[in-house]
Amino acid sequence: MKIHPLFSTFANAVKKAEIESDKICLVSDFLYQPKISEYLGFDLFHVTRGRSIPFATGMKLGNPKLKVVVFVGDLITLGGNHFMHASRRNMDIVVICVNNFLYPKINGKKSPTIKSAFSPYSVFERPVNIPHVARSSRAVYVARWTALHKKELTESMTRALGKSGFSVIEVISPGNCYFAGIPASPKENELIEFYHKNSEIKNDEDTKNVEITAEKKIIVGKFFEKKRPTYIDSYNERHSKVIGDKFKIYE
Amino acid sequence: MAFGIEAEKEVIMKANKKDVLTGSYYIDGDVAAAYGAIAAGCKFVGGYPITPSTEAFEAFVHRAPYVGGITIQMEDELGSIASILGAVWSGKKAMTITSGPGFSLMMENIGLGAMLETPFVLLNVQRSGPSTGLPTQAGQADMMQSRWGANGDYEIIAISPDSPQEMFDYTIKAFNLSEKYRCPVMIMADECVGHMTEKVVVPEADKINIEPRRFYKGPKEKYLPFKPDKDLVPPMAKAGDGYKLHISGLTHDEKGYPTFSQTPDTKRLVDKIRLNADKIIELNEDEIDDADVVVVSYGITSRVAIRGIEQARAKGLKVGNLRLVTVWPFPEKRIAELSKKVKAFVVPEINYGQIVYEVERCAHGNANVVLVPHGGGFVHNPEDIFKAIKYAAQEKKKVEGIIEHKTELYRLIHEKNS
Amino acid sequence: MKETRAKYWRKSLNLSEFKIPKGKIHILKDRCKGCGFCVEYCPNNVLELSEKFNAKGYHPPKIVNENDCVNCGLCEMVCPDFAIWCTLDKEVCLES
Amino acid sequence: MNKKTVEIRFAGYGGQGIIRSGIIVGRAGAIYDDKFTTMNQAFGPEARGGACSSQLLVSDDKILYPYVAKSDILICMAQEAYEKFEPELKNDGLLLYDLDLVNLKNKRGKVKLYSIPSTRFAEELGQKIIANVVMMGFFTAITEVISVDAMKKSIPESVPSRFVELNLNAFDKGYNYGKNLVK
Amino acid sequence: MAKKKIEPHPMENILRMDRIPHIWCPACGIGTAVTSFASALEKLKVNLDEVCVVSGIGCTGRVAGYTKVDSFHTTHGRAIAYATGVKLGNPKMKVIVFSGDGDIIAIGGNHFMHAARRNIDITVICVNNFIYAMTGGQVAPTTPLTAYATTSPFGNIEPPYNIPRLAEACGAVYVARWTALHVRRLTNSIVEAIQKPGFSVVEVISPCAQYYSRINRLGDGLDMMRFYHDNAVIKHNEPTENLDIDYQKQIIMGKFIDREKPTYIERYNEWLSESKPKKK
Amino acid sequence: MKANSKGVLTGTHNLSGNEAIIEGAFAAGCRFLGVYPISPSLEATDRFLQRSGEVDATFVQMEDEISALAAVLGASWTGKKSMSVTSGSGLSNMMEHIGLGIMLQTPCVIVNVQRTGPSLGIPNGVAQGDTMQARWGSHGDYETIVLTPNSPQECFDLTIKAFNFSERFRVPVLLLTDAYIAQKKTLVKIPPTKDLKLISRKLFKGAKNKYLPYKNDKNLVPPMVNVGDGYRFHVTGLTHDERGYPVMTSECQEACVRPLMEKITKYQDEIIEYEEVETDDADVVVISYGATSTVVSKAISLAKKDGIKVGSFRLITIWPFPEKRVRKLAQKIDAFVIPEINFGQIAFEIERCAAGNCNVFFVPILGGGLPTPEDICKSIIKASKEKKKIEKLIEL
Repeated sequence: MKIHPLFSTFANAVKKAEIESDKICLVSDFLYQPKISEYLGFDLFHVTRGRSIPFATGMKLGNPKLKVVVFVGDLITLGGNHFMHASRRNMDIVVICVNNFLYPKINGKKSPTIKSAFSPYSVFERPVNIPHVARSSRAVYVARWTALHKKELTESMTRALGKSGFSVIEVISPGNCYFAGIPASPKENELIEFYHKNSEIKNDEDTKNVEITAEKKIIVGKFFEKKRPTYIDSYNERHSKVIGDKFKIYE
Repeated sequence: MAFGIEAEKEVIMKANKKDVLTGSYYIDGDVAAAYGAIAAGCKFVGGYPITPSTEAFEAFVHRAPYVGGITIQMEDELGSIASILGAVWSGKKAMTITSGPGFSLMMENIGLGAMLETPFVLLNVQRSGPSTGLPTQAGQADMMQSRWGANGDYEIIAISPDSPQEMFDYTIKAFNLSEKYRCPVMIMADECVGHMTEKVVVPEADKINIEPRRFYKGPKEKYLPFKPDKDLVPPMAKAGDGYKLHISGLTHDEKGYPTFSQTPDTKRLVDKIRLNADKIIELNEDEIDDADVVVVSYGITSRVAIRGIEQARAKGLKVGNLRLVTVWPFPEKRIAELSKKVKAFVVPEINYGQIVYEVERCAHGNANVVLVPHGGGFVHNPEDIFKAIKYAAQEKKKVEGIIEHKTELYRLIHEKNS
Repeated sequence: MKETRAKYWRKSLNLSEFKIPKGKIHILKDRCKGCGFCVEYCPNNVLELSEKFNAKGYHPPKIVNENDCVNCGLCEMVCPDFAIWCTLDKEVCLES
Repeated sequence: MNKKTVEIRFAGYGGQGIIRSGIIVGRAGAIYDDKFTTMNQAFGPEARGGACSSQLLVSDDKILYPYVAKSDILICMAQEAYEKFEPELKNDGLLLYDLDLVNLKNKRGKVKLYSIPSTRFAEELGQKIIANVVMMGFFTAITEVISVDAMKKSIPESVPSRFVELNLNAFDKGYNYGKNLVK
Repeated sequence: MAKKKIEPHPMENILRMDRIPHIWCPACGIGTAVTSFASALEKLKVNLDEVCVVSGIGCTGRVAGYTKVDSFHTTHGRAIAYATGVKLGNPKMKVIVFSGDGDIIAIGGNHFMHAARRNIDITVICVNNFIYAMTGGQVAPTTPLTAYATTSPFGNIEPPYNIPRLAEACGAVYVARWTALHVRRLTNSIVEAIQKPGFSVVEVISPCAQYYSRINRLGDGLDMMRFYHDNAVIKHNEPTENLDIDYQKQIIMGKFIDREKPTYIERYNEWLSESKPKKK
Repeated sequence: MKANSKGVLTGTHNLSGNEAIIEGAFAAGCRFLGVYPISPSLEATDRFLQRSGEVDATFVQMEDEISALAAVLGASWTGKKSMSVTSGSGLSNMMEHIGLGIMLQTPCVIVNVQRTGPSLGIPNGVAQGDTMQARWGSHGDYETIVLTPNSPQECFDLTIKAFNFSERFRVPVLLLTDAYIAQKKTLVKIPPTKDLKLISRKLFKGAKNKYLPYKNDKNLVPPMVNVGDGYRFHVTGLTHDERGYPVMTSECQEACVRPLMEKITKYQDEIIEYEEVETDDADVVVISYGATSTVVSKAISLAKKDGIKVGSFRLITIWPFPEKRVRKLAQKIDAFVIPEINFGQIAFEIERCAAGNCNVFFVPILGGGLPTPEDICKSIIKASKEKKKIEKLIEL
C-alpha cells in the first residue's frame, strides 16, 4: 500500500521525537488511510467531519498521557469554532492541517482557504489565513510548509510533538486539479512541486502577512512559538490552589 | 468467543467509596443525576449550558475535582458530545447533558457514537419545543427523536425517571447499561423532574452495583475491535494501550476497516439491542391483572396520571397502571400481551402523540388506544386523564387508529375560537 | 489682512445672548428597576433615589433639583430600562 | 392543620429568593422534620423581574402528584404575584404577604390574612435580599407546618457561611414578629 | 388592572414599547446598549423599514424582541448565519446582528469567523458581559481568567477571547469596543459601523449585576459602571493583540480597525458578470 | 401563479436525479441555495452554480450544514424561494434549524440525498435510513411533508411539488432521494413554462399596522410578509402568540404548536400521493418507495409467474403517512411485504396501520447497493405462504 507521504513524514517525526508509538493517537476527519494504524502502530480514529478537534479534546482530557494528533483537511470549515476554542484553551494537541485548497474527496468543492484564482467556485470568497487565525486564537506553535519541505516539516512536527500545548502546522499539499495557472489536471506531485517552487521561507514572519494569494509567493516557515500553560496545567494549578490538599492532581 | 468477557458470567463490581456521597440530600433532579453519574464512576462531562439542564452540569463541575474527574464546558453541543466520545475511547466513563435544541445539535455525533459502539450516557432534560419553544417548561416531545434523530439505522436505550431519587438511581443504571451493551443510553428526563426538589438518599458505595467496561483481555495482535461476544457486544480496548486501534465512523468490518456495502454483521448495531430487549426493559406495573383500561405513561406524566387513576378507581373503574421506565427499547411483547386482555390503553404524554404510536403498533388492533396529549408548558390536568379513562372504559366499539382525547386546554383554546 | 486676522480672533461670549437649554425630566416609575445609573451619571445632580417602592419593589429616581437640568439626555441614554428621558422645556439665558 | 398534604406556594418576583425559600422550607421538612416534601419551581427568563413562584407540598406520606392544585398557604411578596396566584388560594386558606409590596384587593370571606413588612425589615438589617428569610420566619411562626429547629438547621445550608448569622437574625425577626401577631 | 396612559417615550418609533418592561435584570447594560443602538438609528435617519435585527439566544438575544423593525429571534449561535441569508436574499437591507458574547463567540464562533472572512455586509453588535447570564452564570469564552462562574466554581482556567483581535484576524473591516457607560461614543461607533460596507463589529462591555458581579462579589451594576469609569481608557487604533481583558484590569476601548475591502455581494456580482459571457 | 420562463429549461434533457432536482427548483422559482457540500449530493450544487448566472439565483456555500440551513431560512424571509441540499450526517446537523423553520413557519425545501448510515456510513452507498429521521429528527412536536421520487423525472416533478407545498403550508418540505436515484441519468421532460402550476406564499395585503405575523387564516396558515416591506414584525423560535411575541404558558403553546401540525394533517388528503398497481384483488401487497421501488416491479412480475396475486403500493409522500389507505388495504389482503434499504423504519409504521388485520413482513436490505428482484421475489413467496396471522413484525 502506498502510504501518504505526510504519514511517512509524520512517522519520522515521531521517531525523532522519541515518543512511544502506542501513546500516539491520531484523530482525523479527512486524511484517511484505513490501514495506517496497522502499519505505523498508532491508534486511529476517524470521526465526523469537523469534529476531530473536540473528539481529540475529550481524548486528551480522558487520558492526559496520550499524545493526541489531529489530522484535518479543512480545519476551519465545519470545525472552525472548535479550532478557535481548543486553541484558546490551549488543549495539548498537535493539529496538522492539510491545506488542499479544495476537498480532494468530493469533486474539488471549494474550501475556505482557496484564493479567487484557484478554483472556479471561489471567486467571490477570501481564504482564511490559517496561521494568523491560529495565532490570534493563541496557539503556542504555528508553522506552515509545503509537503515537499520534508526536512523542515519533519522538524516542525518533531518540535510540535515535543511541545505541550496547541500546535498548528499547516501543510500545503494540494489535490490534483482546479489550480489556476497550471495546465489542466496536473499530477499531484507536479502540483506540490509547483507550490514548492513558488514558496518562500520566512521564519518568524508576522502571521498577518502570510495570507495565500494568487499574486505573491506562498510564505512558509515557522511563524510563532511560545510557552503557555495548557488546559490541564491551568486546571491543576488553579484547583490545587483553591481546593488545597483535597485535590488530586489530574494526570 | 475465546477472548473478552464471557457474556453470561456477571462480574459484580461495587461503586468506588470516594465517588459516592452517602447521605440524604434535598436536591433537584438535575443535581441528583450528576451525583448518580459520579457514583457510577463517571469521570468526564463535556457540556454546554442550556436551560433546564444546566444545574446537572454545574453540580458535576463542583464535584468533579474531588473525585479525580474533569469537566470541560465546550463551545457548543456538537463539541461537547464529540469530546465525550473521545474521552470514552481513552478509557473514561463519560456523560453529556443537554436539552431541547442542544439535543438536536448532537444528532450527528449520537450517530457516530452508535456507529463506534461507544458507551456513553446522555442526559436530556426535555423542554417544550419545537425550536426554542418554552425553555423553562416541561415537554416530552423528544422521545421519538431520541430513537430516530440521527441518520441511518441504530438503536439506543432510553430511560425516563420520574423523581429526583430515580434520577440518581437510573443514572447509575444508565451507565451500567451503556457499558453492558456499548451503546448510547439516554436519560430522557423532563424539566419537571429536573427541577423538582425532593429528598434523595444516596446509599453506601457497596450497595451500588457497577457494570465494568468489558475490556478485551486476550493477546493484543488478535484483537478485533468489532468482533462481538455471544451477546452481540464486542469487548473494548482503549486508546494508548498499544492495540493499534482503527476506529472509523464509516461502515466497517470486524477489524474496523471500511467496507463498501453493509454486511450482515452491520445489522448487529440494531440487533444487539433488539435481541437483548427483554433483559434491558424495566416496567412498573400496578393493578394490571384484572384491568379493563391500562394507562401507559413515563416520566413526570406517570406521577400526574396517578391522580387521574385514583379518581377513576374511586368511581369503580378497573384501571391498571403501566409505567415505562425504559422507553426504548419499547416493551413490544408486554403491550401485545396486554392488548389481548384489556379494552383500551390510555396514553398521556406531554406531546401531541409519540409513544402512543408505538402503543398502537404493538396493540395490533386488539384494544383501543386513547391519547391524552399536552402541548407542553406544564403537566396534564389529572381531570383530563380521568375523563380519558372513563371514556376508554365505556367505549364498546373497536375504534380504528388513535383516539385523541380532547383536553380541557384544547377546548379552551380551539373550540372557543371556532 | 485685517479680515483674515479677525477670523481667528475669539469672540467674547455674550452672556446675555447665550442660551442654555432647560430640560424637563420624565420618569416612568413602574418601569424603573432602581439601578441608579441616572442618579450617578447626571452631571448636575438633578436626581436622587426615592425612598418609596414602586410596584416591583424598587426605588425609582425622583427629581430633586429640577431647575438644574440642562437637557443633556445622559440619563436617557444610560437608563437600561427606557424609564427616563428628558425633553426641552425652554431655553433660558445664562444671565437670568 | 390535620390534613395529610399541605400545599404551599411562595410567590414574588424574580430575584427575591422565592425559589430558595421553597428549598429551605422543603429541606427543613424532608431532612430535619422527617416528612415528605416536594418542591417545584416555576421560573425562567420571563420571570426575571416578573412574577415567579415556587410550590411546596408537605406530607406525611409519599407524594405522588407533585403540584399545587389549590394552595392551602400562599406567601406573596409582590403585587403581580398576588394578583396571579390569589385566585388559586383555597377559600379557607392562609395568605401571608409583604405589607409594603402587596395591596390587597378583594378580601375573600374565610381567607386568613397575615402581613409583615419583610422587605423593610430586611433593608433595616442591611440586605434587601434576605427579605425572604424574614418571610420564612414569619411563615414558621404563623403556620407551624415546619418546626423552628428544622428551619434553623436548614437555613445555614443554603447561604454562604459569612451570611449565616445575618440570615438567622432575619429569620428570628420574622419569627418573633409572627409570634407576636398570633399571640 | 386599570392602565394609566403612559407618556410616549422618545424612542417609541424604534422600540416596541408594548413589550417593555423588558426581561433584563436591574442594572443590566444591555438596555443601555439598545438605547445607543436606537439613537444611532435615529442619527442615521435610515428608513427603518429597511433595517433588520437578528438575534440569537441569551439575554442579549432578546434585543430583537424589543426593536420595532423587522426582527428575528433565532437559534443559539446562528444569528450571523441567519443574517447572511437575509442580507444575500435582499441586499438592500441593513442587517444588524445584536447578540451576546456566548452566542456570537462561543457557539457561533465559526459563523462569526466565516462571515468576517466573506465580508458579508452586516453589523455585529456584541454585548459582552463576561458570562452566560440567561442560563444563570456559566463561564463564557470571554470570562477573564480566575473569575468565578457557576461552571468554573474554582475560578476560570480558560484564557478569554479577545473579540476585536479575533474579528481582525478573520477579516472584519470595522472593529470597535466601548463600555455601556460610554453611550455617546458607542452610539457614534454604531453609526459608523452601520454605514460601513462590510462586516463590522462593535463590542459593548456591559455589566451583569445579577450573575457576573454577584458571583465575583464585585458589587452591583453601579459599581461595575464606576469600575468602567475608572479603568476604561480610550486608545484608538491600538493593535488588537493588546486588547486582552484581564480580571478587573484596565479595559482598552476605541476604534481599532477601519479598512476597506470588497463585500461578498460585490465579489459575487463581479464573478457573475465575468462568468456570464462565457456561458453564452 | 405563472412560472418565470427564465428558470425553465423546457425540452427533454438527459439529467441525473440531482440535476433534475435543481431544474425543478429553478422552474418552481427557487432563487437561493445555501449549502455545504457532501457526497452524494454534490452534482446538485454544481448544477445550481452553473446555472445561477442565467437565472439570477444566489448561491452561498456556508461553513457547515447548520449555517447553510440558517441562511436558507433567512433568505426565505426576504421573499426568495430557497432551498438546501444535503446528505446523511448533513441532515443530522440541520435538525435544529428544521425545528426553527417549523416554528417560524418558513417555507423552504431541503433535499436529502440519503446515503448509508449511521454516522459516516458509506458515502456513496444507497440507503433509505433517514425516513424516520425526516419525521422525528428535530426536538419537539411537529409535522412535516416528505416526498420521495423514484426517477429523475419525478425528481423534477416532486421538487416543484415540494416548493408548492412549502409555500402553501409555510413549512420546510423534505425531498428524500437516495444515492441511486440521484446519480441515475435518464431523459427528463421539462414542460413549457405555461404548463407549470406554481403556488407562491400568500402575502399579507392589509394595513401595515394591522399585520400580525402569526394570525392564522382559515387554513391555519398565516399570511407572510417579506423583510424590508415595512411591516416591522418580530418572529421568534420561542413559543409565541399571534404578534410573534414570546409567551411562556401552556395555553400559548397549545395555541401556537397545535396548528403547526393541524395545518398539515387537515389537508393530508390533498398532500398524500401514492401509486397503486393491481392491489384490488391482491393477496400480498409490496410497499416500497424510492430506489427500492425500481426493483419491486420486476420482483412482482417474477412472483406473478409463480401464481401469487401481488400488488404494488408505492409511497410518493411518506409523511404525512397514507394511513387511511394502508389501513383499508390491510383489511383486504393477507400480507404486506416491505423491502427497505434499512433495518426497519417505515415497516413499523405499516405494522401500526395494519392493526393486526394482516401479516407484515419486512425485508431489511443492506445498504450500499440495490436488492435483486429475485431476493424480493423470494420474500414475496415466503410471505404468501404464511397463512397464520402473526401479531408481530416478521423479518425476512
